[in-house]
Amino acid sequence: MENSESIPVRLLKQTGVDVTHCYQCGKCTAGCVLASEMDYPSSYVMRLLQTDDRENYQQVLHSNAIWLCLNCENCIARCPMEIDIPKIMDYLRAESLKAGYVNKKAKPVVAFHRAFLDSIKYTGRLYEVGLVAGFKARTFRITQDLKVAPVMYLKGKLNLMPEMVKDLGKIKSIFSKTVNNKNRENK
Amino acid sequence: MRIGFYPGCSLNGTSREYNESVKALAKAFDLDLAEIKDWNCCGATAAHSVNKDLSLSLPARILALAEQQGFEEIVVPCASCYNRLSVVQHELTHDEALKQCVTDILEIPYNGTVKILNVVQMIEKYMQDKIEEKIVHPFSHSVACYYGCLLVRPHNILQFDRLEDPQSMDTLMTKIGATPIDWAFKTECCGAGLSVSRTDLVAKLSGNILKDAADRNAKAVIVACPMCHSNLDMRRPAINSYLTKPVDIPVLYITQAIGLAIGISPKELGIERHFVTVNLN
Amino acid sequence: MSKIGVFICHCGENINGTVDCHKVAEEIAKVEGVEYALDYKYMCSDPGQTLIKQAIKEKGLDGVVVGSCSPRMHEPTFRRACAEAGLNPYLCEMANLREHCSWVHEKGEATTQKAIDLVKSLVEKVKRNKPLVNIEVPVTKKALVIGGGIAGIQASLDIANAGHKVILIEKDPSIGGHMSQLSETFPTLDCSQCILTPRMVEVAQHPNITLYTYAELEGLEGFIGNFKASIRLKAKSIDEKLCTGCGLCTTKCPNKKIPSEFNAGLGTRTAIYVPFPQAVPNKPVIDKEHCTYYQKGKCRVCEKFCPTGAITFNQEDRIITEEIGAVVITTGFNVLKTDYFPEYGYGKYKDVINGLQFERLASASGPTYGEIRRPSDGKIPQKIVFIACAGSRDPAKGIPYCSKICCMYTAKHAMLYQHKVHGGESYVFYMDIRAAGKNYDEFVRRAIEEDGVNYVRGRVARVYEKDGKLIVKGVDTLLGAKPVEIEADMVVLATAGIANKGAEQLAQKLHVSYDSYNFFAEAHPKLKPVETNTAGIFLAGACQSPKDIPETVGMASGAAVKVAGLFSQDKLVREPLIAVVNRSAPPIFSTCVGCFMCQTACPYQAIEREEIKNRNGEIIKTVAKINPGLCQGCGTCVAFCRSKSIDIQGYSNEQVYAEVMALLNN
Amino acid sequence: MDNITEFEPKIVAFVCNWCTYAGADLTGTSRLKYATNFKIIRFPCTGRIDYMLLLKAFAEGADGIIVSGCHPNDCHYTSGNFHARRRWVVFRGLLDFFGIDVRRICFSWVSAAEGGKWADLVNSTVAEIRELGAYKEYQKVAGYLEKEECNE
Repeated sequence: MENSESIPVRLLKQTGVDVTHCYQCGKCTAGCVLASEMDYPSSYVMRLLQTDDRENYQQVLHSNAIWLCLNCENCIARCPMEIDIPKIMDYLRAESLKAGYVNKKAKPVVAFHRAFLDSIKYTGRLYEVGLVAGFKARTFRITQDLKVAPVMYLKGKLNLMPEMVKDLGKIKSIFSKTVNNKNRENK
Repeated sequence: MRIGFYPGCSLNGTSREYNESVKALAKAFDLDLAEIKDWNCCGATAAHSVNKDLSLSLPARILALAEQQGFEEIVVPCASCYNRLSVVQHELTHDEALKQCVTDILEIPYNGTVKILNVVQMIEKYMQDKIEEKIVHPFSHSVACYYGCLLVRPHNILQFDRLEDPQSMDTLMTKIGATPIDWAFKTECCGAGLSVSRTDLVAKLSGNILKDAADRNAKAVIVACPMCHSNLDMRRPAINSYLTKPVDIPVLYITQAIGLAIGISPKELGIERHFVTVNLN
Repeated sequence: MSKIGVFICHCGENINGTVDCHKVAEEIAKVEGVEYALDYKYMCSDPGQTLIKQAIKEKGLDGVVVGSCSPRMHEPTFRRACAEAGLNPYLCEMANLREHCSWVHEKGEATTQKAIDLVKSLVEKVKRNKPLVNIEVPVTKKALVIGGGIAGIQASLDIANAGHKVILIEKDPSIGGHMSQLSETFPTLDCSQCILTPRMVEVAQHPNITLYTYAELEGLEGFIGNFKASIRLKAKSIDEKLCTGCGLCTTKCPNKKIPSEFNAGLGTRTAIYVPFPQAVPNKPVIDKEHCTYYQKGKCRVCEKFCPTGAITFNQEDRIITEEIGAVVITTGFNVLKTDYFPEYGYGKYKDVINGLQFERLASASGPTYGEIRRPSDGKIPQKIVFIACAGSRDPAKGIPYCSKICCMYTAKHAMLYQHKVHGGESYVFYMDIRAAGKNYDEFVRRAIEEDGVNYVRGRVARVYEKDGKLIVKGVDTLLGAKPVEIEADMVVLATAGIANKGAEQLAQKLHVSYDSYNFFAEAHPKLKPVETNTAGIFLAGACQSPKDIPETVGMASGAAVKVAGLFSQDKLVREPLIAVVNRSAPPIFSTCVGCFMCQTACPYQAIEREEIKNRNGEIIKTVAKINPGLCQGCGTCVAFCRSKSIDIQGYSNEQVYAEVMALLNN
Repeated sequence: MDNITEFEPKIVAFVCNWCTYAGADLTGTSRLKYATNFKIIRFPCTGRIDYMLLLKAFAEGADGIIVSGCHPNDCHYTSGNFHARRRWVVFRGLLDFFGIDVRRICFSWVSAAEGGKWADLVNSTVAEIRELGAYKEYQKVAGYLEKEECNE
């Protein structure tokens, strides 16, 4: 954030989405399935971003909302100004992570994403047992889904051994060139 | 003809019955689905929630592999994968620079020429005109076709069906003798990726969906997305504890419904893998 | 060898303060061809003008240059002076020594020198000026008004009352337009029909107005004061002379299930019908598309019952042509249908209606005789939701503009609902309340404060049906974007106002421009709101952009005055500063090669093709010809002409080249 | 000409009657000052301005030229300024070929309300042309024009 350009301008450059287009009709919020759960519903987030106020911006990065957003794209589907809110949300999540601003309530969500990506990183495919294990390890929710898992196993929905992508090196290199690449800004 | 098949992770795990039923259906309509060799995960919500480049590279690799292995068309049953792959293909076709930087990351050529089909499109393209003649047990139930978010949105990219109140699944259901109901939650999100991390929210969202379907006395919910299925099916205990009045309405994949209608055995379609037991008729 | 007179004005100290006017005069006197030069304190004053007149007479000047203020200020003054002294006014030019010299430069040599150069260059121009005569075109004092809504009615009456003939054509079987469909009107809540129908009758009875209903414009040619319009009179299948308008046929017609246009689809009509009881003319027409006889070849019930034998099935469309001097376009607008809104159910919910349909429900002449009842089951809605900006200000839906009237009529609707349904609950979802107008905002406040309408600031994302209720999912953006869900019995969409169907084709027939939404374009957004860029064709009402009744009526009267003004002259006199295609003796006739690039450049369709024939009537060549009635003198064609065959009077190539050269060679 | 005194370029402005000419009038009525070495020629519309005129001006010793009319969509004749703009785009390309520095011609929109803008435009142009120095090559152009004229 060292550069002097305004927050809306930076968002435009980084995501191609112009938040100044939002005229606060609220249609996105009205249609959002999780609006009532969010600390700042989508249209509110848009407003905070428009203000070009550092504090407001950090408020957004701190918010729970950006992690609750399901990217179901109801909002953009109905937005009269065709503002790609999910894209903004993606960007904000990444920024929130980088800045270490992740909202406490959102920790489990982040933990899940992390566990998910680890699983891919090491096997190339999603290894659900590993995923859940990793998730629990991160959140200490040892007991969660204890009832579900065995049934899943019985129903043959769980592989105890992970599937592997043969060319794992390639997957690892993808990761090292993206997530684990500090000097690459998200474009 | 030989068509590429990208199962995606969940179809090899939690949603293998979807995998089974797709294959069973393909067999019945002698459609040659060949799995893309050495495919990887598309990254799903997690990837694009955390890192843009990653969320582009993972699907791009899959598409590149498909090209390498000479597929012109690939079937992607998982709505989430379908959505990711389509979106990435669209973004890369419309941004040369991005395409370049992704191919650099991949180190394999990517042209973005592969045509991506979701399950409904596959059925529409290769099966629908043959369905009627194959029917042995008409699927004569009132059903709620649940499209979810990722099948129809973003519309400008997917260009699949209409945005609000889509019809394609309903049309297919009528072909197998079912009566699709007109309901309100066709494209409302089920909670998707929050399944594990925020089960409470998933219970609420999926609960509202099932409630509306039940209120309008649908006898089954038809889906085309493993995430929707696992949320509506596997999360049923949580859902029912959220709903005051529990619902026991089963959730079937569209491939299973059609499979049953044309006389494929429930076993072959993996019906018994569901948490919510399917006892129709 | 020309004899130019140069007159340098001091304009008090305005020019003389920084320019040595006397020196200018002296210097100019030395220029070849300048017969006489002097400077004077106030050239525009009477003594000043007298100086010029005398000089013209005594010295026999054949050109005049006045070095003074901007020609935009006094050119007419000095040209008149010249004319009075017997010199052709177009042989007088002005050098702008004030705005372009004395006022923008400091006192000094350079400034004076510039003044000299400016005057010199105009001297060189004037040497090449040609005497010009004003253009006179005759005027046919009869106006064509297209569209019989309130705008057309008002314009026709005003023109007719000014003593001129009017032809009013209306595509529907009756005049009245949208206003006749309205229940009550904001901000006074007086009954629309009560104030409109007397005007309709007046139109029908006015001796100066010829009314053609069920008629459409086929084509228009000619130019200001001299148009020729061809009009299609659609077959009504009845003999209007015999028909008494008893209406028996409309009661007997077996085909009763046709959705009524007048009731916006909420009521039905018969195949032979009068759109509404107060229709003008109050005589039926047969709608061929729905008439069983025209479709299936048998029925003729109406014919059987008609006491005067007025039914004439064999009637054909007729095309008539009329000579007219001016046109007023008053074709009005339309509103989006509810099926335009996927998120509100693709129009599949009967109880989601648009504003016009609500007007019909609220109107005493409507399908429910003024009671607010649900189209689906006739129940009185206890909870009603109004959604403003349905389509308007929605670029995603292709309508970025504000429809202007919705805020007001929505407030009116909510008010009417509260008045008619006691204890009913009404909600209005809005983005902004745009109530600019006399007593408008007060009106909206009244709806909120006195009638207890609940205004919620936010858009509605979707509407769906559940257990006979319409679930409206909205948001209150004033409560930190709090989702709001309302179980309504009825939803009214204030759908966007759009250009009327066929507007584009009509604009092309009339050669007037229109915007990207097919609304007709005014000549100037501020100073020429009722003119089009085609002389003699005027605009009024919602065909130019959505607007309310007072505005429409005002605009209609404005257009009428323009027409009356035009008709007040027997001949139109215009400055002759227009383009001409050169003509020369045979065998060349003209250097024009007939490429007609000019035609593509001309914004006024002023360039015609002229065939030059020899004695035996064989065509030798086709060349361009400027229609002096249409040409506005922009000169674009001159710059376009490859063979330099077109020139523009007053700014001819010869003149401007001379001007440039003189300006640079001092 | 001694090099102590600053070079005073000759600049001609080709303007339309309805917007820029009126704008320049406003500059006067608001008493804004600009350089004297600068003269305006009035046209009905920028659409009328044949670019041969510009070449003529250079041939006659102009060092710089301004062409200015109504803003897009404000043209008194609805589309004259658009024609002018298109013609300008084509003409630019030829300037090199004529050996005329593109910067010597300034194409602009000045409305009847923009007296201030006009003053700024003039002053900046004068400054720019001073930078560029006198236009010497015009004989070439003149030669070219002669040929043109006899072709006609």
